[in-house]
Amino acid sequence: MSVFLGIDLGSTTSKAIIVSEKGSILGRGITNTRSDYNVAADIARMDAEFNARFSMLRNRVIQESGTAESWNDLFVALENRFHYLQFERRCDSLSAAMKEQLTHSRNGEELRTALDDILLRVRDLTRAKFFEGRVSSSSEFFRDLFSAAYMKELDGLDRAIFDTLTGVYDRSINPVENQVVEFDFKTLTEEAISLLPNTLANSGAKIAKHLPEVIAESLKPEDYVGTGYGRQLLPFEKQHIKSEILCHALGAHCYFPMTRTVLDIGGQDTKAIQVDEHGLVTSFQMNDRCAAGCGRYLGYIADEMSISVGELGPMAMAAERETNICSTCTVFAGAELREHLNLGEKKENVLAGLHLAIVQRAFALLARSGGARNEFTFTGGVARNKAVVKYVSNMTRTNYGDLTINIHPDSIFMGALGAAMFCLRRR
Amino acid sequence: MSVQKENSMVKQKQMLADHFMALSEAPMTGRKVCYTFVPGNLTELITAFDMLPVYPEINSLQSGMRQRSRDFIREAEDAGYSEDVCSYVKCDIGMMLQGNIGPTDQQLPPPDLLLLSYTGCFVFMKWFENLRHLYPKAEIAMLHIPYQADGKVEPSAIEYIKEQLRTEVIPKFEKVAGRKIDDAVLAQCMNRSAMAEDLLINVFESARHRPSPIDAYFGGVYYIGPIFTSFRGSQACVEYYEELWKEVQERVALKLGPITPDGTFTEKYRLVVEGPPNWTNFRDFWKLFYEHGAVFVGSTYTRVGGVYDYGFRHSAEDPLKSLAEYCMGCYTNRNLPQRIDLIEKFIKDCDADGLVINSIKSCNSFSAGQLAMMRDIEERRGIPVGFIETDLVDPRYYSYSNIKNRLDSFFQMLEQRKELVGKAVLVS
Amino acid sequence: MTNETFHTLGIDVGSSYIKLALVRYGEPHQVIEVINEKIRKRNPTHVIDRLVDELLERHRLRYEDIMYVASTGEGELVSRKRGHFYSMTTHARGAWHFHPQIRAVVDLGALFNRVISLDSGARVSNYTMTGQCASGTGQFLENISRYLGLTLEEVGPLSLQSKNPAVTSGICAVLAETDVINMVSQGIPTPDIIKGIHLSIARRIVRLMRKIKIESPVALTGGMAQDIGLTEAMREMLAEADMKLEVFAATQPEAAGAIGAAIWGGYRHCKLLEAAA
Amino acid sequence: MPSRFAESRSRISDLTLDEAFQTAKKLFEDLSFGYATDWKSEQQNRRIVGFLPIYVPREILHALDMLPVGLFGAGDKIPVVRGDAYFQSYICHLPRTVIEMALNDSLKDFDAFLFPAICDVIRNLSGIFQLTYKDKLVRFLDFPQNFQSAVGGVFYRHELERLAADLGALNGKSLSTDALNHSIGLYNQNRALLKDLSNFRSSYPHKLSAADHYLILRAGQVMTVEHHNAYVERILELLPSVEAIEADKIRVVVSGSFCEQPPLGLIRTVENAGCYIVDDDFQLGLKWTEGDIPDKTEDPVGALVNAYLNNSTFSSAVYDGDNPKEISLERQVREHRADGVIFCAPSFCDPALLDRPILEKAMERKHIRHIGFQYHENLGQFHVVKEQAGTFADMIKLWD
Ligand SMILES: Nc1ncnc2c1ncn2[C@@H]1O[C@H](COP(=O)(O)OP(=O)(O)O)[C@@H](O)[C@H]1O
Ligand SMILES: Nc1ncnc2c1ncn2[C@@H]1O[C@H](COP(=O)(O)OP(=O)(O)O)[C@@H](O)[C@H]1O
Ligand code: SF4
Ligand code: SF4
Ligand code: SF4
Repeated sequence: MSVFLGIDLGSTTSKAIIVSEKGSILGRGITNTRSDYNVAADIARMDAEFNARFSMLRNRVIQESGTAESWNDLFVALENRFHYLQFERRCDSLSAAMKEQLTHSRNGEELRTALDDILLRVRDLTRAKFFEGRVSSSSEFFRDLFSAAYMKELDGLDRAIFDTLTGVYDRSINPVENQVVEFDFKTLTEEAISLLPNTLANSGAKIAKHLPEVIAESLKPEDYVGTGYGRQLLPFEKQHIKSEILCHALGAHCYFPMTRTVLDIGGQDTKAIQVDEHGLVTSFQMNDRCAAGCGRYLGYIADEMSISVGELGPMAMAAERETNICSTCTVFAGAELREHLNLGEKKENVLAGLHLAIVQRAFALLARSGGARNEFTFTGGVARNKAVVKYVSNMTRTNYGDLTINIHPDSIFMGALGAAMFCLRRR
Repeated sequence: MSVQKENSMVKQKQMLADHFMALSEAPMTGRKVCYTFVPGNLTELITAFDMLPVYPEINSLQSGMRQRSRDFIREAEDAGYSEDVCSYVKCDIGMMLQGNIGPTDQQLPPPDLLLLSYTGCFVFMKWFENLRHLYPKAEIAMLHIPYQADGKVEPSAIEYIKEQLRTEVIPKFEKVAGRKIDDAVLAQCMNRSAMAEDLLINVFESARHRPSPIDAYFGGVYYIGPIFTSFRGSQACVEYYEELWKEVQERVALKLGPITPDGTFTEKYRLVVEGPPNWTNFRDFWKLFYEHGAVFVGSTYTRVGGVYDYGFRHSAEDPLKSLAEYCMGCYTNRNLPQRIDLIEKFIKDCDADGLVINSIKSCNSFSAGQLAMMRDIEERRGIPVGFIETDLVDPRYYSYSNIKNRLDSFFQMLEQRKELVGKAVLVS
Repeated sequence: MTNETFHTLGIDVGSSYIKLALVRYGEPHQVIEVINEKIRKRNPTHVIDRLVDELLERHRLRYEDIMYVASTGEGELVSRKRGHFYSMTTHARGAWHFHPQIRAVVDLGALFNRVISLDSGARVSNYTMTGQCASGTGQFLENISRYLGLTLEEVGPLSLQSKNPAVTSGICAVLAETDVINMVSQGIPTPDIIKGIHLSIARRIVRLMRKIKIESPVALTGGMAQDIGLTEAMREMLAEADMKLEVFAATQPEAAGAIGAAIWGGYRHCKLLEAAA
Repeated sequence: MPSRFAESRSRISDLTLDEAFQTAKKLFEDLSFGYATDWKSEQQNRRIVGFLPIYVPREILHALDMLPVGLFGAGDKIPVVRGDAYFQSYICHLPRTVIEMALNDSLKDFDAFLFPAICDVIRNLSGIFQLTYKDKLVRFLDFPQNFQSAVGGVFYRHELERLAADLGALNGKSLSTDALNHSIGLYNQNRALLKDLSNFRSSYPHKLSAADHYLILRAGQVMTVEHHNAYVERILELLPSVEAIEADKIRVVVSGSFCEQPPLGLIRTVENAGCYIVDDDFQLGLKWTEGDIPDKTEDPVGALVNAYLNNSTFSSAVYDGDNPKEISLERQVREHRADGVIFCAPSFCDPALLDRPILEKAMERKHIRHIGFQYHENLGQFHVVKEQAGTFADMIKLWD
């Protein structure tokens, strides 16, 4: 089987997609972008490969048994355990690095014991989270999971220990995150199977039976294309790098063939792209190097309010009206936010105003690229924000009439899919 | 690699050197100096009074190419000129504030006459108001050229221009020159201008060949040098275009592309371009296209000093009327629908694959409305349009990575289109 | 003029810090105490009120003992004030108080940078300030130091250790995070990163300084003036731009606005007395 | 048909000052131009003609039974969505909101649009309107920069006659001498009233804020001239009895805001920061002609032409060969006993910004204090303006 790989190295997240020669998606992988782009790309690719093997495994199992229903839950449980095991391995490296840091510390021994304790609990906590299916694989990565649990554990500790242990983490996470940890699919899967509840042991055995066939399949891509913000830094040759604009357009076209306009709001840039019926770009606009109007704007606001980006949207949805935000600059908007709150304005309203502001800026860009046409596809990490989606829908309706608006839960993969499809198109 | 030089190029270089020599000697020879602008310039008239023209825009352009503009612009901004305004003005004023050392490192003489013939741009007027304060001794002649707002030339506008020439411009010339106009010289100039114009149009229209023997933008800006500035109406100018036309015909016969600084060139994409080029990074800018095998087969910028594509030629029959018509017809004095028509004509005549718009931050005259033009062309012709933003001479507004990013996508758009058309995937 | 002395109070409400200065007015004016407190997401009005009360108590003063309470910065937030002076007037005066030889003041605040030129009598003759973009301001520096895990006090000394400053372009105060992470990942030593950032901030400030004609010597005020790395970077950028200006950080730079306000308050108080007499 | 704005036209004599300001504010904020559409619907053959800054000979429109409506952008009252699609970031803001209004159908009842020759942006905007409104009259109006009546005058007369003919074709009217004389008389009266108002404001700046003054003028860009005359007259009646104390503020002339208009918030901020604006060029078109135009002649078009050539005020859009603008500005400062000049121009406005160095130098020669800043019509943050204007006031108050 020939497979093709597309990689989208975004400023926040790195995505990979593997497609078959017929263009169907075999596997998706995602991770957070980190300072070493190669590592980010590699992990995303590996993740996509695992994802692909799991689908193969599932297909075979289902084919054999004939029923799909019961297997789905089982595979979810299995994949969760699989991901947990990856977490555990990475946790090991991080723990080692952290302890290494402590060796030079004056009261190192004492701290190490405290740390050991904490790490154990972090692991337990995260295991439970994985096993109960409470981890969203497309937006919570090792770094987020670990730091969430770790910080929670540190919370009650006294000041001095707290400071040392946060420092230890801060200094260790970057180097560790930038190491590639090789995983063996077979070993990990077998281990995951063994972690299944006893009641499922039988089914586990059925799955294990197919493992050898599945790992025998080669997933080495016949061709690959990299795109995204960091594409120039990938060690790829020129013909393996494509502009993110074209990839996003083609990806959107593959998900929604009727798409004529794509709006992508990512972490560091916003793109408005017009596409023709073949998925070819006819025009586009991209914003400049200014955080006003892209995902980081919201991220910054979330920091100002000490909440997570995920909470912003729901909070803004609860607003009665949108406070008028005068500043364009992200930093000034942050100051304005504080002013409004001090004057007694409700935080929901101010947030709504900030959300509206970002959408208005995106729409100005959209207009410059030629406006929204039917069908209109909205993608990028910010498309996960419900309040943004609301304003995008409203503004589309008032300015461009009743268009079909596509927002796919998977649409974060559009750039990667487009990149993969490029390989197919040029065969 | 050594740069290939053709006879026409050598000739042009010599013409310029002679001109600047004459300028630097003007204080000795007593020849009078007239500052004026390229669009709607009255070179024939200036020659008929045996004066020497100086074009502030050309000075700015040259300063940009010689990497002096950053300094000059800074000088002007220090003197109170806003960051927001046209950089040509600032570059020129900065140069004057620093001693008026021209492109050949010789000092330029101050003007005896400021001929404000302002065609197609209001900034020209402001520019001269500022120059007037810098050169309080110069005589000033104002020639107002109405806009072709409705897509045609009103007879009243021609009358108006003629009257201004008769009652304002020529008397000022006569005052400065200290003598009457030489009608015979004027007539001769007008006739020679027409000859050169015929040849220039031949050169431009040669871009219809495949491969195109010329680059109508990066080469074009050199081709228009003599005719748009100090030399139109001179014998040397006619000879330059005869030489150039000969060279172009040779390349057509040999099926050769344009001469480039990097030698041979294989044509892959044929493009039309709207807007002036960037001067501070001219070579860099050219390379961005050259690397992709793109040749420009049509450009609007090379029409700022006169549009000859629709048949207008200078004529000795009624010289003032002819000059008036010339002024009215320059590219930026035409309304947006007319500008779109011209672009469409280039695209059709030369069978172009795409349009590039280089939107210049400085130049509202060109830039305001380009996005609407872009949309109209896309609709009319269904070809990809690449939109980039640079500046004429302000290096702060030339962002290589930004342009490259946009152009990469644009060329990939073109490539995809070619590939798909080639594979007949496009179902129509 | 009376040769009596009396107390005045200057309150400078910034976007991240609140500064108070208690001054004994009367030749020579004497700065009794300055306070500099970070707002930290609290309501500034409350912080101001508390700080004023504490300050008065410490010096055993009643509110009525203060002849003139002058606000500057975001003065609207100060309820118990007698008059308001604008930041450029007060920063100039505050710096001039300690350094009467200066001919210009550059105020480096949290959101804005200001350039003020003075004549020999502390009269403001011209000025300009930044507006729409926070790149190159104190908040920018705060963000960068946070991304690097440093305190503001550490930043300056580290910058001075740099041998090979990183090259940065004009970067956004928010997106700089990515650039900084990139630099860290390329193994660029922290001092070089900081120095690169300092140079980029300095470049912006120098560009602002070009906007009006100023003469030497130049005193730096505002919170960022406490950053010796930035001062050094400014000297380098000035040299590069061929601007022969001597710059140095003013005494108590962060409180220059508050001190200036207190002094101007005293001046107005005398004027008003004269007018009443 | 019940009309929303008819009342404001009939009830003038018992209007209170507050109500008068309310009316102006309502007109200012009404971006669907209800006043104009109401007026048009009252009689057949009425037409609405939108015009861009700064000056058009409204007398001609009035004589043809048309309502001239000034299109001065939309400030911050509408978000610009599609307008940005037409203008790059380095072009001033005004054309964006104008095109936005065109695209969101606010201008659908307009019958014609006039684009006076003042700069390349407005000029090219006329082209965009030609492409957008293929079925409406879109006219660019060239003003002569030659001021000889035999040269520029002949040309301008031709332009005006052509304009009158093209407009007249819209409602089948032609320009009559009597009607035009009558219109000229009404606009003479209007300018005289506005002059009185401006003098009042200059003498008692505390009794009428610059922002209210501005709104009264802005109303003149929408109201019929008859209405506006009565309206301003009424306000002039009421103003002297306003009770207010003059504050300790400096007096400034604002220069450079002739086209794209500063936001109201900016005008207020400048005054709150201690600067009474005693004269300005905000609504320059209304005061374009200095003095009266003869209104009892055989040749009223000729009278308009002469007024343009000889009695125009100064502005960045007109060549000032024989009439240097720096001298006019100095005169303005003297006449209004101003302490200084605030150069306050739209960002990216070539005409205003290229004049600034000339004007600044002239002010320095005369030891007139000045500061300068730039704005755009939808500016929402006035922090910088406040500080700059405040420091300016501090400077003059503490030392001068
Ligand atoms: N769960 C979420 N809820 C709301 N916003 C989110 C969520 N996840 C990510 N985002 C937003 O999406 C942005 C990242 O978008 P992404 O498309 O991944 O960017 P890039 O392609 O540049 O990496 C973040 O800055 C954040 O604002
Ligand atoms: N110790 C310090 N060293 C260096 N910089 C500092 C220090 N303390 C504060 N700063 C900088 O000063 C800025 C605050 O300056 P300040 O003049 O108080 O601003 P504002 O008056 O606008 O609030 C902060 O954003 C920070 O960058
Ligand atoms: S305006 Fe604000 S968000 Fe934009 S580049 Fe500047 S600092 Fe960044
Ligand atoms: S605006 Fe354009 S046409 Fe006008 S002077 Fe500047 S560069 Fe030349
Ligand atoms: S604001 Fe200035 S540049 Fe803009 S349209 Fe008006 S005159 Fe032209």
